[in-house]
Parts: sequence; C-alpha cells; structure tokens
Amino acid sequence: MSEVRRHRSDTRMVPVPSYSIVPERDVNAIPVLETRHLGIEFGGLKAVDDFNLTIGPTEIAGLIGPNGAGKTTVFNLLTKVYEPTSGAVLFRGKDLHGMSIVQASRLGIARTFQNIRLFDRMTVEENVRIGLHNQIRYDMFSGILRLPRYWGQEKKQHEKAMELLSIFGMQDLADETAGSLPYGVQRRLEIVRALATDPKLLLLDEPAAGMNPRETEELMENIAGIRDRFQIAILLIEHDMSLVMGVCEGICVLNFGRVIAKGTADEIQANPDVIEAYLGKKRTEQNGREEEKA
Amino acid sequence: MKKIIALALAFMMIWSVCTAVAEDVITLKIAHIGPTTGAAALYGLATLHGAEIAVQEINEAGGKYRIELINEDDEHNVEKVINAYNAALDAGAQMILGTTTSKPCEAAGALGYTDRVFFLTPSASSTAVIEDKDNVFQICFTDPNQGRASAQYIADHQLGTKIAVIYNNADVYSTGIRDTFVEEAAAKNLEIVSESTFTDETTDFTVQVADAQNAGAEIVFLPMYYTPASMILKTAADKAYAPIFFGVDGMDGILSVEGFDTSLAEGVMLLTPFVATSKDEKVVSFVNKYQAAYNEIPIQFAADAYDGIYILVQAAEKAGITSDMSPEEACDLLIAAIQEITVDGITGSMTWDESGAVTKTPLAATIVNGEYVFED
Amino acid sequence: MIFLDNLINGLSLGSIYAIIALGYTMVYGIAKMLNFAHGDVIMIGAYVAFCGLQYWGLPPVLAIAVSMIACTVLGVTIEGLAYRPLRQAASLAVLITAIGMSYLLQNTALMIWGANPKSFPTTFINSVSIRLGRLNISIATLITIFANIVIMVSLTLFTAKTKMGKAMRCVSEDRGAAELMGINVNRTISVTFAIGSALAAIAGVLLCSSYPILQPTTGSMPGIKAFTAAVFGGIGSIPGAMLGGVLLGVIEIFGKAYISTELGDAIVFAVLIVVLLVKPTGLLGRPIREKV
Amino acid sequence: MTKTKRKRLIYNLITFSVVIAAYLILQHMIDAKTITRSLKGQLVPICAWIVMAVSLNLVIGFSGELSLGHAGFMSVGAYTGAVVSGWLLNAFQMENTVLRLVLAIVAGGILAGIAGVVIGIPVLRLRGDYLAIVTLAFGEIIRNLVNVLYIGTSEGHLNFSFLHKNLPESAVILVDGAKGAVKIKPISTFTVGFVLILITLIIVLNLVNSRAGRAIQATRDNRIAAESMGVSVTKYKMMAFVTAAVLAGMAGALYGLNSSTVVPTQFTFNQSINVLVFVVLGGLGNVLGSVISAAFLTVLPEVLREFADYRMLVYAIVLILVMIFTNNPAIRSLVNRLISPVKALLRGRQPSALQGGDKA
Repeated sequence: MSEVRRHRSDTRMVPVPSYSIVPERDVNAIPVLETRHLGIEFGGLKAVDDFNLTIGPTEIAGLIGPNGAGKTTVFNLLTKVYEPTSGAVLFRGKDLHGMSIVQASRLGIARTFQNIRLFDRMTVEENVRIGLHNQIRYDMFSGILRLPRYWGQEKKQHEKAMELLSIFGMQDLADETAGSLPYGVQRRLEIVRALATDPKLLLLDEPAAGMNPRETEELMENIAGIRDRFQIAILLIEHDMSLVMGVCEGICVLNFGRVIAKGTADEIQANPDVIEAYLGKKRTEQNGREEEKA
Repeated sequence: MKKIIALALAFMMIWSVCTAVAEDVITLKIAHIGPTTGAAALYGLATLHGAEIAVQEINEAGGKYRIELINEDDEHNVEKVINAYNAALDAGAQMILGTTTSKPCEAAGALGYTDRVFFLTPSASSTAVIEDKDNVFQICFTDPNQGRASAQYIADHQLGTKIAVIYNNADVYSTGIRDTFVEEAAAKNLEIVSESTFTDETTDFTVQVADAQNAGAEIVFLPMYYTPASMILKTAADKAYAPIFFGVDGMDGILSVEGFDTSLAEGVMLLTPFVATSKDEKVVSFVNKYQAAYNEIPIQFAADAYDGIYILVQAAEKAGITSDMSPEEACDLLIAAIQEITVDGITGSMTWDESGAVTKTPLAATIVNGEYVFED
Repeated sequence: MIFLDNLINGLSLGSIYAIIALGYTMVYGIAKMLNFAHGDVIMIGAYVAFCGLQYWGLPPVLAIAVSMIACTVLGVTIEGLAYRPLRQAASLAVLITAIGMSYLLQNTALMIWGANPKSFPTTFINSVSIRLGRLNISIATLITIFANIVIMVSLTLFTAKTKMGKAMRCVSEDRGAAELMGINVNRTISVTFAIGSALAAIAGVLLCSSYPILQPTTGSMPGIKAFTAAVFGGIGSIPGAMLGGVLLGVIEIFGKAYISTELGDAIVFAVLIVVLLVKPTGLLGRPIREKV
Repeated sequence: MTKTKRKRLIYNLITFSVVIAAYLILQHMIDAKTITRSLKGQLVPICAWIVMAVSLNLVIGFSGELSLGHAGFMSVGAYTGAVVSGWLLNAFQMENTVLRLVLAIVAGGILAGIAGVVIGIPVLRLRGDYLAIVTLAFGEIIRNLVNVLYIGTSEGHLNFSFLHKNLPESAVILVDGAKGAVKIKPISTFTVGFVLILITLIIVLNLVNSRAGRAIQATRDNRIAAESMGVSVTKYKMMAFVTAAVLAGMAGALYGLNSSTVVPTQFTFNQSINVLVFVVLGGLGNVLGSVISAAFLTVLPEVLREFADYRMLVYAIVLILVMIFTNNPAIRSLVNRLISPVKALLRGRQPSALQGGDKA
C-alpha cells in the first residue's frame, strides 16, 4: 500500500506525460488504475507507447483519438489480452504483470467490446449469469448431482441476474437468445454482463456505436447512473463527442499510440494538438489503420 | 452377370422347393458370411463367388440336395459380424459357411458356440477361431501349421540359413504364421537376421526391404496376403535385391493381379493347397466356370469356399440333416459327421478331428515364367 | 550408405505426400474447407491412368493427361454439386459432406473396378535404376522428387504472377472483400479445385508408380498423411505443404528404420503434435491473432 | 419458473421419456420373444454408440471443439474393460457378471478419463482445425500403441509387456497385440447399457444446465468474452473434454464386453468419423438428436442389408443430400417454415442443427 502511495506521489510530481487526470475529489484516494510508461510493439511497430494514465476509484474517464490511434489496444493491454512489451499496469496497487485475462477479470476489471461479443446462442439471462460466474459459485458435481447447493446458488444467480437486468429495464428479455436482440440492446446487455462480474473498473469500448441520438442520451444517463449506483470507475472509448464531453470527468487523447493531451472536456476542446489530430486526416487515416490491424 | 446368376439361383430355389415335395429333396439353408464390402471385400467376394459356383453345380446336378445360399456382409468388422450372423439366422440359415476372415470368425463362432450353430470357415485360419469351440471347423491350414511347415521346408531343402521376416503386425493371420515360423526356425538352426513389420495402411516398404537387404538375408519369408507381397517384390526389384522370397497360401493370387508384372515374382516359392493354373481336372473346371461368371481368376479363398459347400453337403448327408431342422438340432449332428468324412476337394484331400483343424497336405510351388511349377 | 538410402526413400515418399498436401492446402487456403475426399480423387486418378495404360493402351504421357482431365472434371463437379450449395454453411457441415463424398467415391470405385486390387503397370518408368556404389535409386523416385519441385515452383509462380493466382490469394485473404472487388469467388474456387484435382491425378500416378497396388481404399491413408503434412507445414501455405510433406516422409522412414517399424505411424503423429505445440499454426503457417 | 427453464425441462423430459419408452418396448419384445435376433444382437452396440454420440456432442456441440479421435477413448475403455473383467474372473473368480461388468465399465471410464487429461492438456492449447488434426493424431497413436500391447494375468497379478510379447508362461493372455483383447466372456447386457445411457443423459443434461455447463457454452460462443468474464477457458474446455472421454471409455467397456474379442482396427479414424456423423446429423448441442441419430444410423445399415453392395453407396448419397438440404440457406428456410412448429417442440431451446460450426 505504502509503495503505491509513493508511486502516486511520484507521478504527481513529474510533469506532463504522466500527469494525472484524477479530479480533485479523488486526489487522496488510492487510484483504481495506474499505468506507467505502458507500451506494446507489434513486429517493431509501436502501437502504444509511453502511455500513462491514472484513474480514481469513482471516476468516469474518456479515451479518445482518431481511428487507429491505439485506443482498443490500450483496453487490450489493461485487460491482459496483450502482454505489454514495456511499462506496467497497476490495478488497485497490484502489478498485473504476467497475469491472464481471467485473473485480471477476477481482480475486478470488466469490459465491453467494440465489435459486440455476446454469447450469441445463450439467452440474455445466461449471458448475465456468465458474468456472475465467479460471484455465485458451486462446483461441477453439485451441478451434475443436483445437490442442495445447486438449487440454492442457482436461485441466487437467477435473482441477481434479474436484478441487474431490471436496472436496465431488460427483465422482460431474459429468455431471448442474445444473438437475436437488436443492436442497441446487445450493447446494453454487454454492459449488464460486465457489471455482473462485480468490477471495480469498467471499460466500455464505443458503447454508443450504432445508437441513435435518443439512445445515446439514455446511455449517457446510464453511465453516470452506473457509477453512482455501483461506485466504480469507468473508462470509455467513444467517438461520439457529445457523449464524451457530457459524461467524462477527465479525458485522455491518443494519437499514433501516444498521449497527446489530457484534461477536462474544456481543456481538450481548446487544445491545438487535438484539433490537428482530428483534422489532419492525411496522416492519421493511413498510418492509423495499419496499427490497429497489427 | 451377377444378376443373371442371382436370377438363376432364385429360379432354381423356387424350382427346388416345388420339386421337394415330389422327390423328397432336401433343401439346405447355408449362410455365407464374409466381407463383401469395405477394405476386405476382396476376400469376402472371393468366398461368396466360390460358394455360388458350388451351389450352382449342386442345384443344377439335381441330386438329393438343393442349397439355398444366404449371403450376409460382415464388413470384416467384429461388431457387424454379429449383426450378419443374427440376420443369417433370422433368414433361416441352418449352418454357416464362414466367416471369411479370422477376427470376425472368432467373435461369431463364440456366439455360435453358445447358440449351438455349426460353422465351417473357408479361410479363417487363426487358432483362436477354433479354440474352446467345438462348433467351428476350418478348411484352410491353421496359421501355426503353415509357419511350422514353411520353416521345416526351408530347412529340409537347405534353401539358406539367413532369413528375414516381414509381417503385418496388425493382422492375425500374418502374426500367427510368423510366431510359429520363428519358433520352428530356431529349432532348425535357421538364423532370423531381420524382422520388420507393417500394417494394413502401409504403402511404403522400403525400410523393411532395406533392412533385410542390409542384414544379408538369403531368404525373405513373407507371411502375408498377396497385395502387400506384390509391393515388397516391387520394392526389392527397385533395389536390385534378389533373395528367395518364400510365401504362404495367402500369396496365391499374385499372378492374377491385373497389371502385375509377373517377372517380379520370378522364383518366388510358396506353400499352398490350391493354384488356379493347376492342370487338375476339377480345378480347371472350377476356374473356367468362375472366370465365365465373374471374369476373374479365382484365388485360394474362392476355392476354399467352393470346397466348403461340398463339405457341408457331404457332412449333412452323413448327419442326415433335413430341410426343417433348426440350426441347434443340426449343429451336434454336423460336428459328429464332419469328423467321419474325407472330402476330396480342389484344395486337396481333407479330414477333420475334434479340434476343428483340417488335415491336408500343402504343396510347395515355385513361380517360373509366370506360372506355378510344383515339386514332385 | 544405409542412411543415404533411407534419406532418398524418405524424400521420395515425402514428395508424394507433398503433392497430395498441395491439393489439400490450396483448397483449404481458398475455400476454407477440409476436403476429405481429396485422397479419393487421387485413387480415381490412379484408376483412370491404370485404365489408360492397361485397357486402352495409351502411352504413359497420354494416360496421365487423360487422368488429369478426368480428375479435373471430377473435382470441379464435386465442388459444384456438393460444396457450392454449402458455401455459407458452417464448416462442420462441409466437412461431413466431404466425408460423404469420400465414401461415395470409394464405393463408386468398388462398383466400377471391383474389390480385387490392380497392380499399377510400372514398367514404363521402372525398368531402369541408377546405381551409385551400393546405392540404388529408381527412376520412379527421381521422377517423383523432380515432379514435386516442378509443381511447387510453378504453383508459387502461378499464385504470384497470374491474374487468377492473385484472385486466389485475394479470396483466401478475405472472401467478402474479394467479392466486392469484382472477383468471381465461385469461379476462383472452381479453378482451385480444378488445379488441386489435376495435382491429385499426378499424385495418384506417382503414388502407384512407387507403390503399385491399386484398390478403392488406396487413397485414404496417404490422404490422411498428406492432410497431416499440410497441417504440419502450416495449412494454407504452399511452401508449407511442400516442407511438411517432405519432412513427414523423411520422419516416417527414419522412424521406421531407426526406432521401430511397429510404431512408425505413431512416431509421425507424435512429431506432428510436438510441432503444433511449439508452433500452433504449423511450420510455415501465419500466426492467427484474433482481433479483439 | 421462467420460460427458458420450462422449455428445457420439457426438452429433458422428452429426452428421458423417449429413452425409457424405447427400453420398455424393446424389453417387452425380448420377454415376449417377438424381437428378431438381428435387432436383439444390436441392442448393446446401439447403447454404446448412443453414449459415444452424446459424449462427443458435449465436446463439439457444447464446447465447440472438433474432436476427430473420440474412438481412441472408446478403445481405451474397451481394452480396460476386457482386461479388468478377465482379471477379476481369473484372479478372483468373480462370477457375478453384473458386478464384473459394472466394475469394468467404471475402470474403463477412469482410464479413458486419464487418457483424456493427458491428451487434453496439449490439445486444448490449439484451436480449430489444428485441434481437430491433433485429436485425430492421438486417436491413431492410441491405436498404434494398443497394437503392440500384451497383457496377461497370472497368480492374481496383471502382467504387461510392450512391443514384444514377453509374458510368463503360466499367464492367461488377455490382450495379445494385433490379435486384440482375446477370449473375452461377453457379459454386457441391454439393461446395463440402458442404465449407462441414463447416467450419460443425467450427466450431460445436468452439466449443460449448470454453472459449469454455461461456462462451457460461453467458451464456445466467444472465447475472449468468456475469459473477460473471468471464465477459465482451458478449465472448462478440459472439463467437457475429460467428461466426454470418461463417458466414451464407459461406452467402450460396454461395447468391448459385448463380444468375445476386440481388435484395434475397430477403433480407427473412420469410427471417430462415424460418431461425428451421428452428432452432426442429430444436431449440435441437441442431446436427444444425438440419441436418435445414433440409434437410427446404427440400425439403418442393417435394415439396408438387402441392398448389399449398394448400401454404403446409398448411405454416402443420403449423407451428402441431408447435409445439403439442412444447410443450404434457401432450402433450409423453406423446410424451416414447414416444420417449425414440430421442431420448436422437439428442440426445446437447444440451438438448431448446424448453426454452431463457427468454431469447428
């Protein structure tokens, strides 16, 4: 613990690249996530480089940048889909080095995916129950032999799943097959499923993609609501600027795998580097694609 | 062609049934069981065709007996053979001519032992086929006998002392002959300088042949069927390796393989009770009929099954089997009868003891100019 | 000397596996399916060549050409009738269809040519063998190895240089995108099958020239081995199929020669497993990274 | 009770009723002696193949991995069963056939399970077609090894030798290399086979409708998402693989002890393919479908006996046509519209036949 504190005070003393975007009210809390000089190379190409970010326990942060800037790669680094080639990820003070996706999830990192990854052939409720996999447990033999523990835990799982679904008004869809749901509902289900894992940090990858303005607005409220209700930190990738600017307390801008700006919505909007990154399309479009592919 | 024969058979069956009442003709229901499809179809079809020729002869001759031949396919599979056996009995079979191959015969014979059903197998040669079962009799030599006889022949005729053995270690027939051959060879002071194996799926024999060649073997013993043997001969020819190749009865047929370069088999020796090129009158007649019907030269399996039908008829006569006897009733009578008869067939003169093994004399043949030449 | 002898035998066997594996790998690379019937196309090819040589008295070159044409027609027909309707279906459905096709070809061959094995006439290439000291190399072996190299080089050139070859690479990379780019996917896949099947005819002739017994089941085991070889080298990769095939042949021969003839096949498969554990997509296969 | 739960309960009830009803009818036919010998002889193999198909469905349909070596586990079970039964009889004079059979089946399951663990560890690190080819390779390796295995029993001990037959003179030979397991006393019965099917159904159906089973299906639908939810993919793929291996081993023991002999060539790659065909035709993830298709396709060739040589040809053509008709989108949507009410009732919520091949 004390070591972590030291880290944090260190970073706060170092200027720009590792500048924290934790808002004032979280200053004295232990950050839920801290990355230090995080980077990954794919065949010599630096997809993400010297990425430093600190997120407070109940902060809503945004990660934006042009297509192919490496945003999803950052998510993959945080959730251990990729092992970084440099730097470190500290989650609640714990170094994630060498951990698997599963271990990261068990520590409390949950995510949604840019290209929706539901369990298509399972029902909505079952999708949520998978989220509850490590929360409400019983072993294989209790399941096969239908021991009392099976019935008790199944009931708990069902109740918990329905509770979560009803928060998002999806309780009536519990028996539908996930793959047959409309796009927007699928996105919502992914969030419910992620929340079921009882995370401390929720990573949302383009949650508003494919949604209409009304749905987006609803989503914005939901995101704030989630933070308030579950008291967790949220980091989201989004292209919809109204959403990002509306809900995020801190924003980090990524281009070519490097952080080019950090700050509040107003600061970011005024930053000339950010404007150039978004308008100077020539560079970003071509090189960016390559990176994302790798 | 097959259809015509089937029709002819069907016609004769009807005819025989019709005349049965009038002339007190006895109809024997014999089931042939063997692999008529699948990888071993070659053997099953041979036994089936051989049996069909004999049935045709007997039914045409119009003697006291008529034969109704039931055919069931066992796919050379230990599970399917049980189905085939049961289907045969469901179809009313009184006795079984089969099964063609050893492992299925072992399984079906054991079931027949409990059910009391008489089995006469044309070509299943492993000892396990007749062991602990009084109801199964063989027409061909048992594998151990062949192995022993081969080693004795090699020693008696002083063909050489350095011997290589190549055998199919996934095949009962091949391993069965090999085991006693090696045993007997040791007793006769023959030296086994190289031993190598292959399986049913093997296509490449270069290693096995090279091993024999490098060990300086003068004789290569090939206890196997003619298919792999022909590939070994080819491989040896490629390597300019020309020892004496010594085969067993399964080797018969090698000369009639379509497209086979018979010069490769020049000098090959084998012990066999039947050769299709024999000048024996009965053999010539059988081969001609077979060729006319199936456009093929019969292999030993066909000859065995042909004899098998005659053996069954002769035994049935001795035992006094009637048309309406159940397989259970016929079984013990046939067991007793077959031990008392001597049958002169195209595969030699045969007698049986209670073990179920046949006694007959193998002939040693050498292939010269693409034909068998017999000693003495 | 024994070592050299084994090496040459291994190369010869491996070359045959390689040519069969090329057929597997091309079809897999482009149509993304395991064509289990490929081994049986080889068998049909060998039978047709056999008929050409034995019944119709054709000269060897013509017999091979007839066999190639027959196999090409067969391959394209199989693809059109059985596989094309399943283009959008799950790969398992296609796999089962291919297995059904394999049964169908084997049983059709059984109907046409009977169960009795045929001995492939080999005199036309077999009469001579080259002797180097104690080493004997048959012409069949040399032709096989040579043919393998020629086929591999021309296929590589074909896919790299020609328009159709490029179309094939496009389809293999991304079928949907290729379609959008105006490439006729169905035609490309048909051509792939045509080439694969023509290769199968050559493989059949070579296989039966070295191992002259021809039965309806002749193609199965070499087919499975070649499939293994294709995976071994990295399925979808042409040089991979070549490398996999040759290595597999050499390993098989060496395993039998120096370890045990009883366990020859087990050794081959064990090596395959070890290789895949170290390199999960085969020797020359491209690593798959799932995009998240 | 939720809709899904009710649907599944009905599905399970139908599955069990079909099996129990079939048993009662057949048992009645046996008692009344109206059953043909041919059908009676097939009962035990049918039970074994049903268990094989259902267990393979667990791997392919629920965990989404294509295994081409399932017959390998069956052979492990068959050999173990034969050896254990022979050993118990020779060394302990255990005459009670049912007890011997049950012990043999349990032993077959355990050994096949161990083989499943040993094979699963390397295999499940691979994906898709690579995984398939390695299971095929393992199946062939098992067959190769069994081919050179010799086991005998003397003075109450089991004697083993490998590659070369080297057993004591006095030993009663149980496994004799290429000759297979020999002199087995056939002790399998239809009733034990039926009980084994019930056990299999209970295990598989209860498993897939539990926490572990949902995890298994999650790894099938989306591996990365499952991991991100904290589901250990390897653990659950392994669970499905080993459970299937155990069941296959038990089926093998039942199958092996139904005949007086068992040979390695019975458990080739082709046999694995056969079981795969049962599973695919029955529907991936459809347990009842596996039961019916295994039973039907085992009996079918026997019914077609009259067609003799054309049998396999017909089988091949039917197989191809069925695959095309059930999987061509155009034909399928037409058929679906016609029979959807019936299908909905039969399937319960289980996914339709072949949608699930994306991982295969």
